[in-house]
Order: sequence, then structure tokens, then C-alpha cells
Amino acid sequence: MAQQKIKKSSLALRSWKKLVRNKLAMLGVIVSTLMIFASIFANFITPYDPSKIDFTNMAKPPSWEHLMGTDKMGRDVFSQVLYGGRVSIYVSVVGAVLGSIIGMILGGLAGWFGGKIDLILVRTSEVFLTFPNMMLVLILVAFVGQGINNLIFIFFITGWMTPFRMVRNEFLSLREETYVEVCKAFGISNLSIIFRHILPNTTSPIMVATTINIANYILQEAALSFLGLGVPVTVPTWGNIMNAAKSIEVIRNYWWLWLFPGLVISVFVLAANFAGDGLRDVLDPRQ
Amino acid sequence: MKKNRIVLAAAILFVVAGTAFTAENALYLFIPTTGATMTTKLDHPWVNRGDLWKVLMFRSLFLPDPTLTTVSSDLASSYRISSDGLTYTITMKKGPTWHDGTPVTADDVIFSVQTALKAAQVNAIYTGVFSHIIGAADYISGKTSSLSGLTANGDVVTMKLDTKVGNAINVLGQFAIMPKHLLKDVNPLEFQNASFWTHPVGNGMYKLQEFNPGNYAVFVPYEKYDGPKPKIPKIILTAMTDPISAAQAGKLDLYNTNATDQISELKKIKGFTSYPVDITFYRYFVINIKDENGVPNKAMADVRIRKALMYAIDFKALAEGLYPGLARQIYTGVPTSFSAYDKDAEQYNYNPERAKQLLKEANFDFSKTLRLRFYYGDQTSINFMTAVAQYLAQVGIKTDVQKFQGDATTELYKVKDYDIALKGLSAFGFEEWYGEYASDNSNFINIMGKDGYFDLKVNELRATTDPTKRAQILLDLQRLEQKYLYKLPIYTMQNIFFVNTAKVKTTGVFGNPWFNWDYKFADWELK
Amino acid sequence: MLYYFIRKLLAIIPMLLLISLIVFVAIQFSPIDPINYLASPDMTANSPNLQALRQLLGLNDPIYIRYIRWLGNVLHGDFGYSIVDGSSISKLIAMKLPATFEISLAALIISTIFGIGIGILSAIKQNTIIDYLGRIIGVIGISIPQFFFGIILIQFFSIKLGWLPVGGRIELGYRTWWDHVPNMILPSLALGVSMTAALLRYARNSMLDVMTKDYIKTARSKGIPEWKVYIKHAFRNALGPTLVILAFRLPILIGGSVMIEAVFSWPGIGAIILQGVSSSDYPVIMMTTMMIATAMLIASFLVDLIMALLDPRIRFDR
Amino acid sequence: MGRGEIILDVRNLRTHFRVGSDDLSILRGVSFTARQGETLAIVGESGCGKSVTVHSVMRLLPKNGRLTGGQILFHDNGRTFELHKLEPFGKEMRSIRGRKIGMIFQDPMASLNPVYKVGDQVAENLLQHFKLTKHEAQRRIVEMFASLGIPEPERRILDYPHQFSGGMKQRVMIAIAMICNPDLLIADEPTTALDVTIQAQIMELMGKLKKEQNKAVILITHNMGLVAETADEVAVMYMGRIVERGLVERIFHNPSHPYTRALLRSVPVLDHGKTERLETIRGATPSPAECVTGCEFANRCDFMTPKCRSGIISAYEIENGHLVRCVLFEGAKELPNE
Repeated sequence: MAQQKIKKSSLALRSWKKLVRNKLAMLGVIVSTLMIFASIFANFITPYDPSKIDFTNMAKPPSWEHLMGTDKMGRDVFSQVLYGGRVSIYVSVVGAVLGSIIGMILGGLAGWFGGKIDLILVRTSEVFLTFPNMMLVLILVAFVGQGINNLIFIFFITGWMTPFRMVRNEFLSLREETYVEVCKAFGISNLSIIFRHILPNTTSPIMVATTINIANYILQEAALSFLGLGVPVTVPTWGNIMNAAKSIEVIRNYWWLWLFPGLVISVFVLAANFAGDGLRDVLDPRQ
Repeated sequence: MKKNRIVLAAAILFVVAGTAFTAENALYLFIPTTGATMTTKLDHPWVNRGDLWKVLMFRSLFLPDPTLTTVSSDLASSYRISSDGLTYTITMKKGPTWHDGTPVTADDVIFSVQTALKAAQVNAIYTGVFSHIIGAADYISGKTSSLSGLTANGDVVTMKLDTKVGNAINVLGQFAIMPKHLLKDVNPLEFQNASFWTHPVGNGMYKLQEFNPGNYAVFVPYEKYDGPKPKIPKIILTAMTDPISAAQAGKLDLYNTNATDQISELKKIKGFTSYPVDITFYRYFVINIKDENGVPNKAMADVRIRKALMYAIDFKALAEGLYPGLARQIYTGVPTSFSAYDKDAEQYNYNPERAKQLLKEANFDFSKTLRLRFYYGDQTSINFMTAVAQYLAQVGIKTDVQKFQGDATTELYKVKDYDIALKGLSAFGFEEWYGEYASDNSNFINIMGKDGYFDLKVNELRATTDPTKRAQILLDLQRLEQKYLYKLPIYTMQNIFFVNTAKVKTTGVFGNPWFNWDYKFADWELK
Repeated sequence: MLYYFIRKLLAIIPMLLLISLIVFVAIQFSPIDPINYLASPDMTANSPNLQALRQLLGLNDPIYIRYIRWLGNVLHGDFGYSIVDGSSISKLIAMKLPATFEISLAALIISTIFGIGIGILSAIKQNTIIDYLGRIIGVIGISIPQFFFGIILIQFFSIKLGWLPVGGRIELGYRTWWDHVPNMILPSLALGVSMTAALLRYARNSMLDVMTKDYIKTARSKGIPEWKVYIKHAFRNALGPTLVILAFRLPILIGGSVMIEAVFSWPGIGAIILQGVSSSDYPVIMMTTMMIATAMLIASFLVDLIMALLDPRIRFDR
Repeated sequence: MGRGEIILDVRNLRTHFRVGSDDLSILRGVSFTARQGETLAIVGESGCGKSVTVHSVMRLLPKNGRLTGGQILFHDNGRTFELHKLEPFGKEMRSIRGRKIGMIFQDPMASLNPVYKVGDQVAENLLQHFKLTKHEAQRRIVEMFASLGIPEPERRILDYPHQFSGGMKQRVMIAIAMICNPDLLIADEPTTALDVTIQAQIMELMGKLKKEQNKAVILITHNMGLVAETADEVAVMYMGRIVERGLVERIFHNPSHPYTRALLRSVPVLDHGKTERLETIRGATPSPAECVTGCEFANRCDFMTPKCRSGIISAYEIENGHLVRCVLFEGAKELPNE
């Protein structure tokens, strides 16, 4: 067993070395993890309570006490961005991971059993894919209402199709592989073949798809909140902070109210995408 | 060398295209392009009566003064009210004609009142009066094909009411008369969406010259107008994204708003003068106290809890912080600047200790989260509600603040999934504010129950016109109001008119922008 | 071969019916009642006739009756009337479609030229400055939120430089079509950039993939010039997957982008969708959804057609 | 028998590849000649640099490879082209590739562009180098297909690659390579991907071309059987060097370099005794980055001496035209140091 152990770790080691060499991907991984930790430990970083209203210093430009200035209610934008990160990242990560899990399970079932199940699942995925994404989200918001958990529900309902396709294709091709026949010959049950043998092979594309989905959902949460349909208004998220930027007056005079949240969203999504790309190159055998 | 020549050329092209617009010799008005405004047709005047182009396009029987207290003649030359106050005899003028030349007659008045009674989208101040015309109920239910209490012979209209209505004449000063010969085939229920509104024909000083749906409408003086001839040759109503850049670009001359961010911006623009107007535009909390069959909402049923809310929130600081110079704090339905205001009404100054004590007295269940809701989309309202949530948190009340998912009317009176909701009311008179307490209000009984404590006084108010009697009735109503505290009054919001005085000379006297009043537009002129 | 495509075309119809049913049922659960949307809450307009209007429009009937009636009307070409606005939806769409079509078309053209152009260039000049630049633009393009990019454009071009209008499409004094071109520039740019980024990544990846193939070596062994190797052999094979992505972009010509139209107050179909959904104006939602769904299904049909025309292996196999 | 004219003369060819941060030397001074009417076989284990050699000659190295030394002289009836000096994709080099030197690759299934008709892919090479009418070009292609044994050539030139079997595809590749009647044909493991019967047909075709049209052929293979049947001269490569070169009978009857001898012993030959076991070579081929001096085969060689480890191992001509690069043959005539 020891022999097998070393081999496995060296694979991970090798992938890690390749990842490290890809400078952009490393940058992505570092920046995104840094931002995640900054959000989680927000209360250590900023003394201010994000929702504390303080009429004495309303809409002040960035200064030493308030790194990103204050909004129209005197709330510190920097702490809003940090605390906002918690919800935005939480919603996107959970949404993406759940979406991938559902995608993998359904993909596995459709790919492995084929026939009727496969047909139904593929048709449903087509129906979901046929919907223009924004339209589907808008209707689901009207259907389910606003709220953090509802948003997560919306994200994984609109996000399972890509992982589903990937896993299904992987299954269709792997199903004919000889080692699968060998497992069957040994009398290993279908379920364990699916989950112990075939699914591990699909982890690499799934990881890439999940990272890209996380990046997309951050954007979508921001977009929805910008339209006023996202997470409830009083919960600070990156989108809600940007909501203030809808009025031309804010765009004109209070540049820090939209510049910093916008930059933060862009940097995080950029980092996630770089990490995703890096992951794809590392795990892609051909590279 | 070649490369930057191209860039230069492109820049010039942009600049030229950007200023292709030449300022025409006209008065520019503004409609925001958000929502469905003006997408396919113009808005009808039976809900919002106050837009300048509606005032100039459509006349009512009488023309109120800017303070909406007195009326002068307009389509009608005079009126007489019988001693018992139930019969109104109104004599029509001969001169007025519709913009297509046909004369305005008493039949138009009868047609308009009957259509209003059956219309789906109409301001309640009209139905408030017309529903008291004798035979109104039968007419609405379809038993009779015409209103028995409203008759016309020649140019005299007689209106018989089943009870005295104090503000009847004032309401008739708002009610726009519609052309019978153009609208008689339209089903009253679909009056607001009739194709008439793609090219409306009015009877006022100006007529519609051109309408480009979704973009702009142009009005010019009506040559056969029987009143004083206006000096402004053209009025242009444009749909634009933002009033401030429009004003800067010289595409906006008259605009009214109560949005703080727009006000601070418009005040900076050269050549613009601001005219603040005090109006009964209320901002207040409605409370989900009990439903129409009296089942109370435990969290809010006890009046001491509602009193505690008034003490717990520093409305004064919020007014100065969020609505500087706009919001005036109110403690009853009557603003403090009005003579009828009850001087010894309880003035809830910010007193968190008193609030906590009241909450303890009413053994308020602190573990429960109060549901705070609102339906306005602007950022200032969102900030207001988050601030309120924070004040309540300081007295130990947990709150969950959200914007209503559905439309306000459904959420406020049918779904009722809330404890406290921020509401607005643009009232014509005190009848609207106190009408909400009456048990005949089909919406508010769902959240206040049908006790009817206010019914007697409200009906009295509705019936009297005499100012001194009304002042006494208002005093009683204010006392009732403070006793039950069914509604938590917060502010009346001032409205500010901005005029490009560098280009337009006006009378400088402005009234409530939501209603019809005499702009004396004939004296306006372009410099 | 033809039989296959007819069958694929016919399969669109049941799919459309299924989607219309799903959307129709989903809307009924929305907490918003379009009729009440008519009565502004600030006015005490609690007219009892609102319920009569609901009855007139048949909103009280059970769902399946309303669905069948709606379907019957649509099949007869009557797209129905907006509950909130009262205007006929076919007129509304006819008025708004050109607005959406023009910026989407401009954005499509921008993104196709730059997307594929830079994509190929960075694939050919792999790991050089151009490649890194291309990749960076690609990732930034899909990372910046559209509305944030829109705001930056407005702040810079409209407010700071004052070259372009803040938003809106037609303003007073516009006589010819050309007058409102300045209004189109920023929305098309904002829409175009995000589309370019995605296309660029696809074009680059499929080009790189093709360039590793053996037939590229064969082509070079014939001594033909490099540009011919890239365009005639490499790009011709990379064209298939790239066109597939493009085909799936066509629906934006019909549906427009809700985000861009919100930021630039562009009176397009996207604006109607947002307005329709927020007032649960179901006839409007149904028509706009069906329009876009049809465009999507036709796009996926086009994809099969493109793949067949471009790739002989598929054409003869079926 | 007189030897054919020298067409290609490669002297001390050196090629380097940049992989990540380090720069590997793949070819370390390769010299050989190709003569008209003769087949030179370059043999060696996979990874010894045989493919890189022909790709260097054709200047078709990938982006991270480059020529770092040596000369490639191409004699075309009197004129000599110095290929190592030409721009890889410049006009002059391209006028030689395809026109003067044809090339066939290993995997016929992937070497044809799937989206173009077969006839067009052959015509592309022809029309690149000759001004011909479409009709004239088509006639020549049909004639070439016929001579290569492709049935119904007039119809088949309109078909697509996926409609051809492996063997037929390789015939099309040969058509592409030979359509311009080049003087030199380079075949990079042409039959590895094909089964044995097709293999024989292809080799027989190439032999016919060589004989009838006096072509020079360079055959890259690791199949010693093939070498024995078709090659006139053999060059054995190991780690980027030619360790032994000579006429095919001499190499097979008097394999001198320890690697060549080991190579021949590890290959099943028809008249092999039943009891004799095939031998394997100790160790594994080292990575190019490791061995810098001396003989790369040293630590796998049974006859290893200290001299093998250091210094420059020069090539010795043990008999006419039979060279060996090994210290064991120090006594023989030493060739000038390459």
C-alpha cells in the first residue's frame, strides 16, 4: 500500500509544481484565498460595524480612518466590502458546489444507465439550457422570492447543466473501457463502480467547471442585486453596495461608492478565473 | 503619423454628433424613461392630474388656486349649492371647444362622471364624491343605464347627492372632463389603455401636435382657446434617463422632485431657481394590527408597543440626515404648520429609555423578529429603513428588513406578511388621510380591523365645507388618532419646483405638483 | 441527411410548448398581482372596479383555461395585450426590437471580429506578448461585471469627456437614424467587450487544439506559405467550434441584455423583460420568453447545420 | 556496384530544444549522406532523435526547437543549397520542401486534413510548385493514384479522407509526397501504424519508386526486419548521435558497436534458434540533460572502459564506408573529429 501512496502523492506534487510554474494561476489562487480570508476575518481587520449609521461623516471620500470612504449613511465602505464578501462568496461557492454535485450525480446516472433515464435528463438539461440565463433567473426570483438561500437555490438550479454534460460524456466514454468490464467481472456493484471508479476520473473537469461557476455566480449576484432582485437589501453583499451606483448622481460625484466595490468584484472574479484556467492547464493531460 | 490622424478624426466626429441637438424655442418638460412611461401612449389624467401638460391639455369644471382652497370658473361659469347642501346646479360656459373643434357640452360632463364611476384606474377622490350621487350604486351594478342623480338640460348640470360632501366643488376642480364623442365606445374598465391616449384630444390652452412613443411629445397653443392666449409657442415633453444631465444640456426647463440627490445636484446648475412647496405628501408607518374580523397581530396589538416605536426612532436626525430641508416631522395627520394642528399633541422626541420602559410594560416578546417592509426602490428609502432597523436594534428589537417582493397593494392588504411597513400618501385633502381610519376603506380594514372608532368624525369631516367646523372636527380626529395610534405619522415631504429662470419668466407661484391648479400660464414667456 | 434536419426542426415545436407551459405555471406563483400593479399605492385608488377589470381580462379563470386561451390567441397571431400597459404586445415588440437588434448586432460584429481575430493571433503567436495580452483581455473581459464596465464608460466618456450622451436612445432633435449613433456607441461597446472575451478564449483554444494535429505538419511539408497553413488548414478546422459559440449568441439579437439596457436605459426588449417580470405582466413575459426560446432552439438547429456543412465526416455519416 | 549520386549531405548536425527553463541538446553532431537510387535507414530506439533529424533537415522543428550547429547540404543537379542557412518558412526553403524533398509521416489516419477532398490535398502540393491548369493537375493526380494502386482513381480523388482505409491513406500521403517528383523521399516510420500485409505493399511501392525513378529514400524505423529487406545503407542512432553507419550487409554481418550488436540480438530474426533467448539491454535510456561527456551508452555497455566516460569519442572507419563511434576500435583509421 505504501508504494501506491507515494505514487499518488507524487501525482498531486507534480500537478502542484505545474500549477506553481503557471504564474497567473498562482496569482489567482493567492488573491482569491486572501480575499476569502479577509472576508471571513473581517471583524479583526476593520473596527467599524458595516451597518452602523453615522450622520456626522456622510459620503466622505477615502481617508486614513475610512480607507474606502463612507457611503451616504456614513457607513464605512471598506467594512461593507469585507462583510459583503462573506455573503457574496458564500452564496457563489455553495451554489457552484451544489450545482456541480447535482450535475455529477445526474450525469453519472444518465451516463451509466443510459436509455430512458439518460433521455429524460438530457431533455431537461436542454430545456434549462434553452432558457436565456437571465430570464430563467428573473422568473425563479419572482417564483421563489429574494433571500440568500433562495439565491443559492437559483444558482444551482441554473448551474448543474454544464457539470452534468461533462460527467455524462465522461461516463459514456469510460463505460466501454476495459477496466470497467473488469470491475463488473469482479462483481463490484454498479454504484461503487460509478462512485469509486468512474467519478474520480471526472474530478478534474468538474473542479475547473466549479471554479468558473463560482466566478460567474459572483457576477450574477452582483447583477441581480444591481437590478434590486438579489439578496435582501439590508444584507451587505458586493451587489447591494453597488446598487447605490444606479443613480447618475452617485456615478458623477461619489466615485468611491461604486469604484471600490466594482474593483473588488472584478479582482475576485479575475482571480477565480485565473485559478480556474490554471487548474484546467494543470489537470489537462495534453498540456 | 497616419495612425493618430485617424484618432483625431474620430474624436471630431463624436463631438459634432454629440451636439447635433439645437435648442428649439420651447419649454422643455421631463419624464424619466424608467418603467413603462410613455412607451406606447400618454398617461390619462384621472389618477395623476398634476403634470403641467395635463393641466394645460385638459380643463375641469372649475380651476383651483395654487393653495387648492378656492376655485374660479373654467368649463363651468358658476355653481349654486342648495341650502341642504345636497343639490349642485352648475352652469356650463358657451365658449370652450375640444381641440377638434366640437363644443364642450353638459353631455361631456355626464359621460365623464359616469365613466369615472365604472373605470378601473381612477383616483379615489373622484369616486369619493360621485359614489354619493343618487342612483350611483344602481348605475355601477348595471341596473340602470344612466345616473339618475346627474341630469343636464341645455347648458345646466344638476347633481343630487344622497349625503353632504364638503369637498365636492374642490374635487370637481380636479376632475378632468373627457370628450364623449371620442370615448363613448370605450369600455370604462379599459379607459386607461384606450387607443385614444396615443393621440389624446383635450379642451385646454394647449393641444397635442406630435407624439413619438417612448421618446417625446410636442404641445402647441390651441388657436380657438376661449381664454387668454399663451406666449410660449411650444411645450416639449421628453423621456430622458436623468434630469440633471438633461438640465445641463439645456433640454429641461421645468422639473419638480422630492428626491434629495436630484435636489442637491439641480441646485448647483446655473440659471435654475428652486421654489419649495409645502404639500400634504405623507410618509408614515402602517401597522399590521388586526385583520377585518379582529384577529390581532400579537406583536403589534398593544398601543404601548406602537408608542415605544415612536420614541425608539430618532426621526428628527433621520430627517436632517436623509431629507435635509425636505422632510417636516409630523405627529398627527395635520402638519404642525396648519392652524388646525392640535397644539398639545404628544411630540415623540427620541427617547430610547422611555421606549424600553414602554416595551417592558407591554411585555413585548423580544425573541420575536419584527418584519419591516417597504416598496420604494430609491436608495434613500433603503437607507431610511436600514437606519430604522438599527434604532430598533438599540432598544433590543430584532428586525428583518426587506423590500416587498410583490406589488404594494397586494402585499399591504392581502398577503400582510409584515409588522411595520413604510407607506406614502399624496393626499388632496385631510379626507384622504383620515379616510384610511374609516371602516368603509376596503384596504385598511384588513390591517386595522373594523372597529369604526373614527367613522362618525370622518363622515362629519367629509360632509362639512365650513373651515371653522372642519378645524374642530380635525381636532377631535387628531385626539382619536393619538389614542389608538393605528398609524405612525413620520413626515410630510416638501416638493421643490426647479425653473430655468435664465430662459423662462414665470409667475413664481407654485402649488401641489400632483393636482390641478392655476399656473397663470398665459403670463409665462421665454426670454 | 435532409430527413435528419427536418426531424430536428420539428422537435423544436414540442420543446417550445413545454417551455411555454413551464413559464406560464411558474408565473402564477409569483406574489405580484399585475392588476394591483395598476393602482399606485400612494394614491388611495382602491377602486372596486379593479376586480371587475380582472374579471374582464379573465384572470380569475383556472390556469389551464387561461393557458389554452393564451395558446389559441398566439397561434392565431394575436400576441395579446400587456396588462399593465394595455398596449398590444406585437406593437410593443415591433417598437422595441429595432433598439435591441441594433446594439446587439453592433456588439456581435465587434465581438466576432475582435474575438476571433485576437484569438487566432494569440494562438499563432503563442507565449509571446500578443498571446499574453490576448489572454489577459480575455479573462478581464469576462471578469468585469457588465454594469460596472457600463458605469466606467458612462463616467469616462459621458461625464468626464462629455463626448457621448449619458444614456437613452432617441432624444429630441434627432431626425435621421444617424443622429442616435452616439447613443449606441457605449451600450454596444459594453455588450461587445464581454462577448469578445468569451469568443476570444474559445477561438484561441480551438486554434491551439487544431495546430497540434498532424495534418498541419503535412501541410507544412508541402512548402505552402505559413499564412495558408494557418487560415486554410488550421482556422478552417477551428471554425466549427467557434461558429457553434457564435450561433448560441444569436438569441441576444432578439432578447437583448437586461443588464446593459438597464444601465444605459436603452428602450429595448431587455427593458420590457425587466418591466414585465417586476410587474408579473404574464402576457409580456410569455411573449418575450417564447421569442427568445425560439431563437435559442433555432440557434441550436443552426449549430447542427453548421457542423454538418463544415465537417464532411458528419455530413455523410448520417 | 557504383554508388548513386549524393543528394543530401548532413555534417555534424546539432539541434537544441527549450523545455521549460532548461535547454536540452537533442542532436549532438549527426552526419550522414543520402544517395540517389539508394535507401538510407536510420534506426534506433524511440526517443533517440531519428524523427528530430529528418525534421531538422526539412526545417520543420516545433517552436521550441532550433538548429545549433552543423551543415545540411542539398545537391540538386549541380546546385547546392545550404538548408541550415535558409529561413525555415522562407520562400527558398519552401521551394525545396514538397518540390525537391517529399515527406511521409507515421500516422496516416491523422496526417490528412479531414475537411478537404483527397484530390485537392494532393493538388495543393502540385499547384504550389507548378503553374498547371486544373485539368492538367487532375490528370497527373489520377495517374499518380493509379500508379499507387488506388482503385477507380477518377472517383476516389473526390472522396474525403475518412472514406479511406489506413493503407489507402498512406498511399495518398505517398501521392502527396511524390506528386512533384522530388529527388529525395523521407519516410518517418511510414508503416508503424499499419498491419503487416499493408506494410509490405507500402514498402514494395517505395522500393519500386526508388528503383524506377532513381529516388533517394531516407527511411526512419525501429523495425530491423524492414531495414534488412529494403535498406542499402544503415545508420544506427543512440542519444542524438550516429554510433554506427555502413552498408546493410556489413552492419548485419559485422555489427561492431556494442549498442548495434545488442540491438540486433534483441530483435527476433527468422532463422533464430528456438532455444536462444532474446536479450535486453541493461538500464534505460538516460535523459538528454544528464550525459554531457563521453559515450552516452557507457553505463549500459558490457565493454565499458574508463576512456568511455570522458573526452570526445571519435568515429573510426573500420572498413570501407563502415564507421563506428567507439573506443574499442581505436586502432582503426580515425576520421577527422566531427
